[in-house]
Amino acid sequence: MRYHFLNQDMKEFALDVEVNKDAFEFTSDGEKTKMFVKTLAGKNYYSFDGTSWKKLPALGVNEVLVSNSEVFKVYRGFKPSGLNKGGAGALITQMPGKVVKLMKTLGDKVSKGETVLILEAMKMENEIKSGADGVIKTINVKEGQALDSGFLMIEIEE
Amino acid sequence: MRYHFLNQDMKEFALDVEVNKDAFEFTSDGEKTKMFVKTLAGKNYYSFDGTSWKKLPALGVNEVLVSNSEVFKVYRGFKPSGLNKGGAGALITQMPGKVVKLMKTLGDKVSKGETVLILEAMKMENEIKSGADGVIKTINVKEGQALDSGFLMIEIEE
Amino acid sequence: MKGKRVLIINRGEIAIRVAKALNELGLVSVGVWTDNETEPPHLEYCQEWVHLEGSNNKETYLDIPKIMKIIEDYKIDGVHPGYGFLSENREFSETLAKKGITFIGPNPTAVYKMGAKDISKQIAKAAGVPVVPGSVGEVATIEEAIKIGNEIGYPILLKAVAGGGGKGMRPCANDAEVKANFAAVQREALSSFGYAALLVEKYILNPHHIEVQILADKKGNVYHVFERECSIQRRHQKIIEEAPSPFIGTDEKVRQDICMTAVKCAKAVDYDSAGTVEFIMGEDKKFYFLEMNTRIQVEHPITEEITGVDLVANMIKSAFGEPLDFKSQDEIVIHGHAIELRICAEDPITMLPAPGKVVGFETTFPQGIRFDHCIYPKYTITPDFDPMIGKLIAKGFNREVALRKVRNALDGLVIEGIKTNIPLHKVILREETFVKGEYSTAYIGKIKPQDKVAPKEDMKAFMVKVAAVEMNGRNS
Amino acid sequence: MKGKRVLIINRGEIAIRVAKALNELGLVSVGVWTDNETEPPHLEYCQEWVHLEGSNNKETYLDIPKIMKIIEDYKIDGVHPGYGFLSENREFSETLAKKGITFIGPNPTAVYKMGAKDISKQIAKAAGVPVVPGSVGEVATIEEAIKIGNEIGYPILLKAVAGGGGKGMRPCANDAEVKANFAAVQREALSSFGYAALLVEKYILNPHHIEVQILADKKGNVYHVFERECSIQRRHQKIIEEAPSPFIGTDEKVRQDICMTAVKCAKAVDYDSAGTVEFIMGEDKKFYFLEMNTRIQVEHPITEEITGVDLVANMIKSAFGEPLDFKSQDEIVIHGHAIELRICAEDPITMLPAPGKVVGFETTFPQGIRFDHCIYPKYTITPDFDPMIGKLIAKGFNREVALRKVRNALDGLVIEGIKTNIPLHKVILREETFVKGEYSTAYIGKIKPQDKVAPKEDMKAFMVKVAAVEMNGRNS
Repeated sequence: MRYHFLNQDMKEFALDVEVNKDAFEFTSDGEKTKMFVKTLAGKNYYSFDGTSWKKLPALGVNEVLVSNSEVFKVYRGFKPSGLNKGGAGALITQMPGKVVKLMKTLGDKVSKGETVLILEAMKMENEIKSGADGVIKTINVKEGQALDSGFLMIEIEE
Repeated sequence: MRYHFLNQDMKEFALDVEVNKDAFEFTSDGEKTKMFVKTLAGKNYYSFDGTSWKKLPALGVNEVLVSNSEVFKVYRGFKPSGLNKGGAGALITQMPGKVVKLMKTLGDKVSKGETVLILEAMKMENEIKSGADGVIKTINVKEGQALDSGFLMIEIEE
Repeated sequence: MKGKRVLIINRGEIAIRVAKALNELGLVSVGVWTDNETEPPHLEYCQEWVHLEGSNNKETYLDIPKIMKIIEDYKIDGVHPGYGFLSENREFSETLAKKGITFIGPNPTAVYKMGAKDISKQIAKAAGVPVVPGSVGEVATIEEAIKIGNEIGYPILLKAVAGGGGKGMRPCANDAEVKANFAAVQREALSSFGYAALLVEKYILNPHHIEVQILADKKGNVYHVFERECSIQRRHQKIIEEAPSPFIGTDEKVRQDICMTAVKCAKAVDYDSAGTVEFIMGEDKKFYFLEMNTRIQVEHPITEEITGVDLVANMIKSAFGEPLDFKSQDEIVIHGHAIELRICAEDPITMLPAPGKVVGFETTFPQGIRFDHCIYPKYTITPDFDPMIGKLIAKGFNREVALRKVRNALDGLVIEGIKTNIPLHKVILREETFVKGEYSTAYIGKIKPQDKVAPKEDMKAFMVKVAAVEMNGRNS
Repeated sequence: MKGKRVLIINRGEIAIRVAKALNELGLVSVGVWTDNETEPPHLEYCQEWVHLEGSNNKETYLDIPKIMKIIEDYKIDGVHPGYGFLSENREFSETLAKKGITFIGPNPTAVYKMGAKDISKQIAKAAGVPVVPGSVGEVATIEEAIKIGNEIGYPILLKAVAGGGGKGMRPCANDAEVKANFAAVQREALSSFGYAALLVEKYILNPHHIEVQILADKKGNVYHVFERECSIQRRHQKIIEEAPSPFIGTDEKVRQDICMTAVKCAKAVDYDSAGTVEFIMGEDKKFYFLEMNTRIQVEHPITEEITGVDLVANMIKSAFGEPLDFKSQDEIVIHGHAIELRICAEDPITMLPAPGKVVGFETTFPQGIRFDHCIYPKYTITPDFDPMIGKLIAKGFNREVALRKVRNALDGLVIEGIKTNIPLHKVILREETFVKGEYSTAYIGKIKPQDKVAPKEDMKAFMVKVAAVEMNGRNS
């Protein structure tokens, strides 16, 4: 099983894992790492040496994985082909938020750097600007709508 | 759905429950009681009036149900026919324990009140005595064996 | 008081804290849910659940007529506002008073007097409480500014009247610097706030934010429950608090002085509930009144931990005219040390809010830890609410023990699926000046612990996350 | 001390408590699992897990050679024995000492001296500590018994030398009663223990079991950490403990006296760890030495709660020669009140052990509750181990607050699938003499709270259980 991780800057890396009953074998950059796993009193534990154990959180399968300050999209077992569709003309949410105001409608001309919509995330308003000169091709949001991270809000045809 | 409860003294009662999405309707002795249920943040709650709510424990289906000092066998949806097989000649565990010593072997004659085996429950030894005069017909345990509550240890043919 | 029905018009961890106290005291805790938070974890502790219709704060937690309707419909006897929302709203407390509903907080006059910044300063001054020295009203010219600078002593701060958030203010160490900066600050004030008027105020170097907990009954008895140091701040918001203050340390004279000054402030407005008097303290340990918060505060647990006083329960008792747990100031003593870390859904480096959905949550704590929170697996932190999702509190026999415990607890706190400031706290708790307790409100800006947070964990951490997902799938 | 590898040769809640302290102090906690408990919850807090082969206590927690083998194989530096098992075993502590392994407990000589009842009494007497007055050795005749009765004052107790558990003992109020009972007690002694010899001892009416916590380092510093009252007992085992003692109350003279007497006892055996000196106290507040327990005790948390002293962490520090958290007796003060309820898997009416499998477990606690336990859904309580599965501890500003909190906490503690003494505790916590704090060790026998426990809950409780099963099935 290969896990693909892709961060907000479209940088990616992969981690291979071979799942066995009592141990996982990871391969990263050609280097192998063995991890022992155990279930005890309804909770899961891991160990890299077979004697030192730590608890694993009950982690639901999720498309997003956070590591300190970086957010990764996770693809389990496959690497989607259209990964890089998010060009300069695609406005994608970087964090969950709510659409406060749409400044443009379908077919409007926009220039690079122009504010296209205002997104509120935790009491702060963020102006979302066009990354390219072009025409609004699709609008997938409406005012007041709450959005998850990684949502394609607007597409601009260059 | 009818629940049958049977305590250690073989006294029984039943509770009917009609399960709906947001409410249960119980019938006991002809009297109806409505209970509202709700799931919130991964936990279950109940309410008899629809405004006052209390948490339900995540209670696994179990054959045994404890109410203060009484232990009930629970039968969900059916009432087994052979419920009263436990006559005076059937030695059934009243609590979990461990067989310390078997005093008799198969075919031995025993008289009412005679100690047949010694059962240890939490550091205390209990002498299990025959409830009837007769002959040991079956022995389902061996020394050192740990037993659950309600286990038929020995049968005596009167 | 028993059996009284109390509406908690708040959410999150504080709603849980209030419900716990109500239940314990034998009152009926009534909680609300809204359309933008239909499964709030605080209902777990509320005996009754009411739907507060609406999908934003204006339509829900801030809508006084709607709340008054619920109060009538559900035969509510009292209201606990928590913190934020309507907790310091004069109109709300007055409306409740008119309807004969008990507001679990101070009387409306105290809310009003302490709510208006200029009035509260005047009251403090009149009561003989020191306030930051400075100009009375606007300062029009350089000469006037220099005159005040010489009167109150340098350094001073030139500050836009309309200012805030660090913009439109510059410190000046002498007459020459006033001359050099005056026009520039005026220009900044004009461009930032559209209003050029300036104030002059004593500039306090490396200041400490120290506040005193007040607890008062309805019979005129006002007690202090000692101080808290809240100098670790980002964007003027606290992220770590301690009690007692390591800066005051063993200086019992200063401690007595600031605590009794706070009592004086509270008495000046006939205060009759739990509240907090905030001070700024300079390196010389001189302190000045900032404001009074007329509500229970986020960081109240550290005071509870070191004094044993249940602030929330006593606040409720006070509101219903019941006697407090103590009869004299002497009964309240400091015992040990407590530290609180605010756990926020935010980027640990930029410290900006980062809402999202919790997909994993585990705690493995040592003895002596209290975690006031509203987190559960699948909990969604929406942009509508405050990013603070929990408070990790450690109590120890002394500061060293508390620090050891909170450090160990932090290592055992796992929240997956969202960015949190846990990595930042881990850096701060091992950083030398913090460990020594030698920090001021300049800490985050000067020491920059955020720069020591690795943007990304090592590969083994990713393996652990992958294993967690795989094992979780296996069990369900 | 950091990095030292410590084997916890115990299980259940105390293994968890010890592991927490080790982790917090930066040591490596090594836990064990056995063949009759393959998934012990204490491993959750242990950093390393070792298999201790065997399926009964004799083959596992009591098998010294097997434990020594593990110590060697796993490069263990120290051992924490918890309570019970090998915690007060002279051979074990001596074997460890010979191998240079740190025993987290007192020196072997102290274990030995306090372990033998007759030796410990002699030591106490020699140190000037009062012991229960009575005969020196066996009493052969009625005349001799009457003589002693008149010397030490009536009432006296005629007691089988080999006695215990309430058998073979009778109180006598005067010479006539001695005459009437002497032969009967001899007969009882002979039939129960096979040995007719008798002792005479002062009979203490309505006695209180009061014990004093000791904490000592390896440099000769011995401190007391105040007293606990443990008079609520069944079958001579404690089920509720309080600190401070409501019977001593505000009598600081008696408190000082009993606490300093305990220090004297501890010093008499060069005590150098955490330990407890147990006393019996009469209605006249005169107290007599009973025994010294040379280990951490079940009820240590209430002392931790009222003093802020982390007993387990300090016990570990002491064992490794580190300084304790304090430097003088004055630093240790009582602050508030704490109550502990032992939650046992037992019938709430007969109070007999009732092992089984936990099928549901939920807690909804107020603020200020500590629950030291090893319970989880599906946890099986086997007949092999102690029926105590948890300790519910409340701390409050005073006794009234602690009582309020523990009562509310108990209502929020749900354990399904096994019998527990929770219903019994609910009765006791609302029973008048307990609420007033006016009880002695005669409480359970005289007041009989067990008689007020309903054998079966009402029909609604059954509906709740049925709903819990149905809803649980729905979610999974």
